[in-house]
Amino acid sequence: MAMTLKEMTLEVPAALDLYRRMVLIRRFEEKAAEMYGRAKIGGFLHLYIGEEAVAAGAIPLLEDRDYIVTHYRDHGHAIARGLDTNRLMAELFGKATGTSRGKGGSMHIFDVTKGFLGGYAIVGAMMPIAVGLAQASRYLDDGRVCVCIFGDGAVNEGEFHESLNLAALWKLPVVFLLENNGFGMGTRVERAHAGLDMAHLADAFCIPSEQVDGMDLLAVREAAGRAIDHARSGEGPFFLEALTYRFRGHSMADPMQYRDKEEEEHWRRRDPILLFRQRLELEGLTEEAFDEIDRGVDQEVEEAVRYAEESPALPVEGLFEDIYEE
Amino acid sequence: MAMTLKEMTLEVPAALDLYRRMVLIRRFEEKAAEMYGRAKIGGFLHLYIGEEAVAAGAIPLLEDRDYIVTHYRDHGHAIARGLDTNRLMAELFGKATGTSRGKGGSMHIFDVTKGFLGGYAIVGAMMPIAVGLAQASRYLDDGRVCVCIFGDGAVNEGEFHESLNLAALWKLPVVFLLENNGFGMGTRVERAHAGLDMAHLADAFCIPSEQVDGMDLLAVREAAGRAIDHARSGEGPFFLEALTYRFRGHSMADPMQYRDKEEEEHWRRRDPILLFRQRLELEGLTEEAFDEIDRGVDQEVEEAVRYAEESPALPVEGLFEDIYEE
Amino acid sequence: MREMTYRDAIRETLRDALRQDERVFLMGEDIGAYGGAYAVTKGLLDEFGERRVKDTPIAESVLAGAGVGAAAAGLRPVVEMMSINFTLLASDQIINNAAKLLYMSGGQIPVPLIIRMVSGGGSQLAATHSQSLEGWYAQVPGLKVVTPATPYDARGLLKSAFKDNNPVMFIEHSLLYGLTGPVPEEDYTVPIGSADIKREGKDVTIIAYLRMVHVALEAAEALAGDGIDAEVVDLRSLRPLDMDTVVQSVRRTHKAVMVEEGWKTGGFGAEVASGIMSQAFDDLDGPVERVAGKEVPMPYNRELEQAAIPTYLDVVQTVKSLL
Amino acid sequence: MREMTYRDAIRETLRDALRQDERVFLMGEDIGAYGGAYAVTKGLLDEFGERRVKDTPIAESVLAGAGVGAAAAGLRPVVEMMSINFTLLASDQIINNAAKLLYMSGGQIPVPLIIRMVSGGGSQLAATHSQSLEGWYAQVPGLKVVTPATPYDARGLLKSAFKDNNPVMFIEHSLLYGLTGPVPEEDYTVPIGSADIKREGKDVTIIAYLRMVHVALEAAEALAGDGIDAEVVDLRSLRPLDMDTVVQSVRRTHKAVMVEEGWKTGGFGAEVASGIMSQAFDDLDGPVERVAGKEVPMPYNRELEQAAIPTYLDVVQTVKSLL
Ligand SMILES: Cc1ncc(C[n+]2csc(CCOP(=O)(O)OP(=O)(O)O)c2C)c(N)n1
Ligand SMILES: Cc1ncc(C[n+]2csc(CCOP(=O)(O)OP(=O)(O)O)c2C)c(N)n1
Ligand SMILES: [Mg+2]
Ligand SMILES: [Mg+2]
Repeated sequence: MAMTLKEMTLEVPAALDLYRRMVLIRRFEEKAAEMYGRAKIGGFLHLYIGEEAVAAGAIPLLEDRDYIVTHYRDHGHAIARGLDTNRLMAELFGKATGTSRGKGGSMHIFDVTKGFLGGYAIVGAMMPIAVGLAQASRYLDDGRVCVCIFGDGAVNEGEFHESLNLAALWKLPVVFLLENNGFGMGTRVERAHAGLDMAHLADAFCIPSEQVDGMDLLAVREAAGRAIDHARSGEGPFFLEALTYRFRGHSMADPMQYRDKEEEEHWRRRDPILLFRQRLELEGLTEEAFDEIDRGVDQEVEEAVRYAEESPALPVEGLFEDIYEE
Repeated sequence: MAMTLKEMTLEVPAALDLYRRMVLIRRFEEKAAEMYGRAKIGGFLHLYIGEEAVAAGAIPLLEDRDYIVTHYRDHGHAIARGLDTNRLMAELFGKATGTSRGKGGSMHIFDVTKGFLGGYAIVGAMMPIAVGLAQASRYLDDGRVCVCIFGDGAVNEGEFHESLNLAALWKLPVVFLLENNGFGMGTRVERAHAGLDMAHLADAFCIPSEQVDGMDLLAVREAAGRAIDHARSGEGPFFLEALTYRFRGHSMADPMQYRDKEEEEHWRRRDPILLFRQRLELEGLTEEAFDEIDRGVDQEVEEAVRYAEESPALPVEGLFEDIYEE
Repeated sequence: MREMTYRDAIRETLRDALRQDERVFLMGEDIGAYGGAYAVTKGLLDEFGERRVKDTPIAESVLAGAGVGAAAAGLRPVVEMMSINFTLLASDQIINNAAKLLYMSGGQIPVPLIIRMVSGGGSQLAATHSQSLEGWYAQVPGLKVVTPATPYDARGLLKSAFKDNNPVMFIEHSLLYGLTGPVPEEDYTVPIGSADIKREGKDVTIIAYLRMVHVALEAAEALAGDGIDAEVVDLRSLRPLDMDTVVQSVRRTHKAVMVEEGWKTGGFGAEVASGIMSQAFDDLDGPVERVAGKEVPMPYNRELEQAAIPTYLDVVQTVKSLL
Repeated sequence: MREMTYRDAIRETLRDALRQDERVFLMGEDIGAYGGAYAVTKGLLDEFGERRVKDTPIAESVLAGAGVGAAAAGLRPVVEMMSINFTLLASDQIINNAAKLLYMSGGQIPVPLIIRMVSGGGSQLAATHSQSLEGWYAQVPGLKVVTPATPYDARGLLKSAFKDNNPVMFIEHSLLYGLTGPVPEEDYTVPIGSADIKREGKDVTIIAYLRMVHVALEAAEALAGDGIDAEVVDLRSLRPLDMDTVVQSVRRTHKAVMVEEGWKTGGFGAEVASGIMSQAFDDLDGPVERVAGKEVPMPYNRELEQAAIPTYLDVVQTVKSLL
């Protein structure tokens, strides 16, 4: 049985803030999908919808100085970390006011002021980077932790193995946060990975691990707390697997013929926003509180679109900036 | 307690043949080292001396149709497989009569007529090849097994992970044979690998595994028999780790400052040839039998050197052959 | 003649090979249940089953290496890498094993392997997903590299690749998949290593490959409006490279412009330019000029991306600078 | 001036950086306890300890990527890859992360990383261990690529690399480690992106880099015996590439030969040749000719290997063919 909010030392306002982050991720992405349909956004767009409890459960526990690296499915992590939604939407629109001045797009969100060291579009490629960031922390003894977020598909890449080993060998402060949403593109986990349980791979490097219900924000928060504490303690990495599901296709182009409606329905009944809302209702929160959040979020998202729309794009000379640092 | 020869259904002549193979590997390489000193052999030369029981224990159990791939430390495996020592020495000398016409050298021994699909000089690079060979076996249902030999250093490469996963996922007939000789170049296993036991990595993919004393030919033979049977049964790969030690440096250039004499002495007392000889003496074999083998081996090695010396090298036009197949 | 898309031409050829040769099988990421990242292999899993059409984990190195191993065992695998960008994770297997096993074994191990992938940009996929790296593979002895620009060439070159006993890098372009063109019903092949004159002309030779062939053709049309008659040579293969066709054309026109999508410095176009100079120096009225992608990591923003990829206007301008 | 080997010049510069800048640390396979595959880092573990000189597992991808990550966090890592051949296992991290983070982040993340390795052949290490792949990295915007040929340049360029805030591929040649040359006691740098005239001459320009500089100098000596006065330009950096120095030389000599150790087709020398043609066509008496490695996987056999690598005789012959 999970703990009550109080036992988790989570006050209601803080809980509502986490709820708000989930709703903000959801609405932001729904709007992004709409804008993609209207060709305001191009390239690949990977939605996080359905997985919000993982980002909102884990990331707010980090300190300001900490690092995050993640995959291309990165809006949720960026929003949970508190990146400015105006600049995020502007990035998706390819504008000069975007987080990467419109050069990165949806798959490459960066904000160094928030320790957000990037979305990475090459599957698995963020893992060695996480090891390097954590090594720097250890080298400088500056107490920073790096959370490294990746999907079940990335587990089968060689870099996964190399990174776990080196992080464990050098006792680096990395939280490996696996978002197991059951699929890598159209390939079900069981058809891509031979093991019964991916956490066994962590065991093999003597990395402690936990598996958690990724639809349950509080469960994620609890486990992530332990994971981050462990990493910060200097005892080396922690491996946390969140079981979750993406409600939408892999990207906007996905024909979605590899899974059936029933399975989707099953998971949608466990919508992380719904579940957490029910939980908060038990704490006595009423419709009004949620409505207020919804209104605030809707406004923020509308404002983000307006900001993005009205922002200028880089002039063409901008093409040649940012290649080399002076 | 290990079994007696009889219990292993190993007749004395067959046992002597295995003994002979070990001695042949040893003498062949001692001679190769001498020839390297005399600049008859160039490039990198990695000696297998000390590890002979692994090759001689495992490889003779294979059927003619089976495949072997291995690393650059490959003379032992080639000799255990019965490749012609004349052609092997000729390859080391870079001659046209060599197994690769002098183009491969010590690190790249190939003989397709013996299913010996190569020594690979890039650490870990033979593992995906093994997966592909085994996949072909399964595709053709031709009953072949592939033995894939690699070192403890290769375990930390990403390809190790990718290969174990795919072999397990597709239930391919691969025996992953890890020669754990305690070092990758000058780096001790504990300084390169975070796990306590490399076989745990196999567990994570549900690959059965065993660890065996790699200095004890009979122990290797027993375990390898089980491994090969398992792979051939169609139930997927097997992971066998042999604990062994190289008596010489990593290659001829090794300054050897990373390990001490005591450790070396400890292992030399467990010289696999010595141990197996003692074992055979228990079966009643006398000095004469061993002397006869020694003489035969010496002759074979001398003959190999003579053959290599007298063989022609490819004419320079040979440079442009073997790049493309018609 | 029937018309067919580039995508369908490739799919039909894969299907033919699967039907005709039991040694042929496909493997790659999401080629089966998902239908292929670019829908090229759509329907093949249903028709041929899991033995012949194999989805793999996301693990490019073992994917390529297993292709090499299976080819070494006598099969004829087709490995789909999705994108040439992802081959960076498999480049050791391609360059050190696929390309060299025959040589390192002294001729014992042919590797009849086809590796398919898209190259190039233009879809706002940003820096890691928009590169044109085929020139690197084209430098490697032991590999063949083909770059079809039309449905006809795609089918003809793929047929040749299936008859070839060497590793062939089969490079496609995602912006060409929807392109329609004539494809004969009857059997034919396009030989690997033969360039093709896609448009005859007498005033200048424009050399290109893959999608840039169409940019070159567009430029030629525009130049025709100005009375300039451009010849367009499609390299079709980068290795082996058919310099004869290129040089003969330049001998007639005395001027040449090389167009490629990738970065200029060290681009494959430098090889073509330097080869022309070496073989036809005295026939040249001036230097062979090069149009290439801007030397930047590809930006996501659409206008910036468009500014980074050569257009027909760039080609027109460069041609005119020669006159 | 004191004399020093190429190896010692590099080691001394690494040592200086470790002493002067706490952000600098080294990591790589066998750089510590073993002393470095080529003994370059010998003694540094003893002097600086395991925090600053880190042996790593054999895992090139995480090695390179961790270097990028540590650089992104503000350190100045030096990653040793032993051999450019092994960078194939790390090429995604180098090309997609090291080179592009600054751009993809819109200028937020500089990557002050040095990656050291040897390139080239000549030691009978056969096909997988004898390649010259620096030309590929030299094509990538975001990277810098330097190729010192002398102890002086090795030290000077490495000093510059330590001052640079971008990823620098620092390419060494194993056959140069024992080479001795003058190295000033006082502080100096060699700017990245500046070619150097290693020998002045007026009849022909020979352009080379890394070990081939010495082959070119040998050729120039031999040519001098025949009354031909060759100028030898050492590129020193491939990216940025100093074409000015090259072109100015060619404007004086009117003839040029490009020498490189790697394979010809698609080799970096094509860029130099095509660049000369484009910038100095009217100054040229004839085509820029290219001397390069034979297009074969490198064989083990010594004589075959020697036949595959350019020698001064090849250069002499090519120069004479121009006259
Ligand atoms: C190295 C590499 N291979 C293939 C791809 C194409 N690709 C993009 S996302 C993806 C699936 C990744 O699945 P997973 O790691 O589970 O993350 P998810 O998308 O489910 O969040 C694939 C195959 C890629 N981007 N990089
Ligand atoms: C990819 C790659 N990295 C580095 C090397 C250099 N190298 C050659 S052998 C070796 C050590 C390998 O150790 P191990 O796998 O334990 O085999 P052993 O030599 O002990 O038999 C290294 C680092 C290489 N050949 N390939
Ligand atoms: Mg997934
Ligand atoms: Mg070892």
